[in-house]
Amino acid sequence: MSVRVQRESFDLGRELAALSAGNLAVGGLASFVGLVRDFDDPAGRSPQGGTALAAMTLEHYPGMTEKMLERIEAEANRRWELEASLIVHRYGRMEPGEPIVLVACASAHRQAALEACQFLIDWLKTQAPFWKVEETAEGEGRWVEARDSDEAAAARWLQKPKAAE
Amino acid sequence: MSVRVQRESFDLGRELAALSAGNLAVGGLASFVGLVRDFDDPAGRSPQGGTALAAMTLEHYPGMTEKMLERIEAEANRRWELEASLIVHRYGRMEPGEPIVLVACASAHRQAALEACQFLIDWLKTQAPFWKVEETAEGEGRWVEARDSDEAAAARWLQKPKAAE
Amino acid sequence: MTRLLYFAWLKSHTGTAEEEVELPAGIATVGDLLAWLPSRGAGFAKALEDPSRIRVAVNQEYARSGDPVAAGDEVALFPPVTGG
Amino acid sequence: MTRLLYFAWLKSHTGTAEEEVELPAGIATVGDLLAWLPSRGAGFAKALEDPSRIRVAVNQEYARSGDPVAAGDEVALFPPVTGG
Repeated sequence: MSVRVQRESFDLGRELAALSAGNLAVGGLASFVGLVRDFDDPAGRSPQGGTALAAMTLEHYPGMTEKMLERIEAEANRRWELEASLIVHRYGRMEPGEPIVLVACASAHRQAALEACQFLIDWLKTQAPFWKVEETAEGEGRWVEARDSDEAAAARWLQKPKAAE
Repeated sequence: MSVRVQRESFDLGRELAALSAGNLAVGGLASFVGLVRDFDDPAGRSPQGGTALAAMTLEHYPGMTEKMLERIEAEANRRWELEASLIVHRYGRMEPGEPIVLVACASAHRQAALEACQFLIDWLKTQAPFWKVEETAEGEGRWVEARDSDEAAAARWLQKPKAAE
Repeated sequence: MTRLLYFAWLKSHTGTAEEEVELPAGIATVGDLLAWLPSRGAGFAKALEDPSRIRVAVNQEYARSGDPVAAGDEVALFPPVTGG
Repeated sequence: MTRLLYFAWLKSHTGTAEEEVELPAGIATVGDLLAWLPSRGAGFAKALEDPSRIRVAVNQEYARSGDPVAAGDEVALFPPVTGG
């Protein structure tokens, strides 16, 4: 189990390799990376529907952020039998194409790894104290609004405490 | 969209980086890697429950394999709006810790990437003509039996043709 | 003294990221605090005008309207989170 | 001639990975083929003794018992798949 909150970027291949390195009980490794897009998309529309973005800046609440991420990770490890898990979340200014967040889970079984990975990103989205401000091509800044669909995605896991493997 | 069936291993970091490289519409990149474990686990039990394995050999049906994988990938792209997708499946002899299969999906939206990734591995497991033979520490070979849980995982997607994003 | 933190657009309105305040007598819960803060000025009133858009953490734990606040606490006010 | 392919443990029993056979008169479907093959020898009988464990592809498409087989086809017999 590992949580990191950092300004600098990360090497996805290296992070994933480290997660299962030397552990021959790992049969499945699931991961999700969130990246900065070059358009905003408040309604979940297609790329063509949004406004061009030059950058994204993430602010967070140091201390509470780590605490919440560690709690979310611990909950995933309680619900699923994981060999390893990792959350890396960046803050600061990022340009389109840069990674914002990585969640990854390794397990003996694929279903546990995949479900735990989905759980981590869903809960993180509604629980971890980060806020995004988008910067348009004109240099204008705009705080991103929370999305109901993220609340709904997180709420699924309240109804389904432990999925069948 | 890309499908590869190959004997040699692959570099996970490089494969994933290539998937979203230069495409600033990608907001989420989900992946799953299946690896050879050092124990068999026919009933989905804990690592402690299985027999020690020295290696795994995958046989496949050249021609039909590629055809089925391409069809599964096309179906994922039909069901979800993906910016990119990739299936790499190995055949031949592999030792514990080696990757067997990689599925990865990139999308503007996280939910599409995650669901499509789960769909790819679930369908591949029951549709692609691969067969595993396990090699115990004593050098004995034993064909792996198909699991009902894999059939059930694949069948979910018949009831849920397109999930909400 | 109670430490107050403001994040994201709340901070833009209050004009401060953090401050130490002496809670007036009678301010004993998160709800009390949210009702009192707007009286401190136009920026605070603006930041807190829509309570449905405000989340509160007391000592780095999410808190609800009825949860207690007291001297020595760290109370953070922010919009719904948008990380990930 | 019809091309027959055997995979995984079926191949171990039949002793061959592929062969060209002349289908006898009356063998027109996958079901006919599965009923006829065991008569070709003990290895074939053993390979096909449990039909629930046999999957069939005709010209690289999954096929069912009633699907046609004919001269020129490639018919593959194998156990349920276990890749991934």
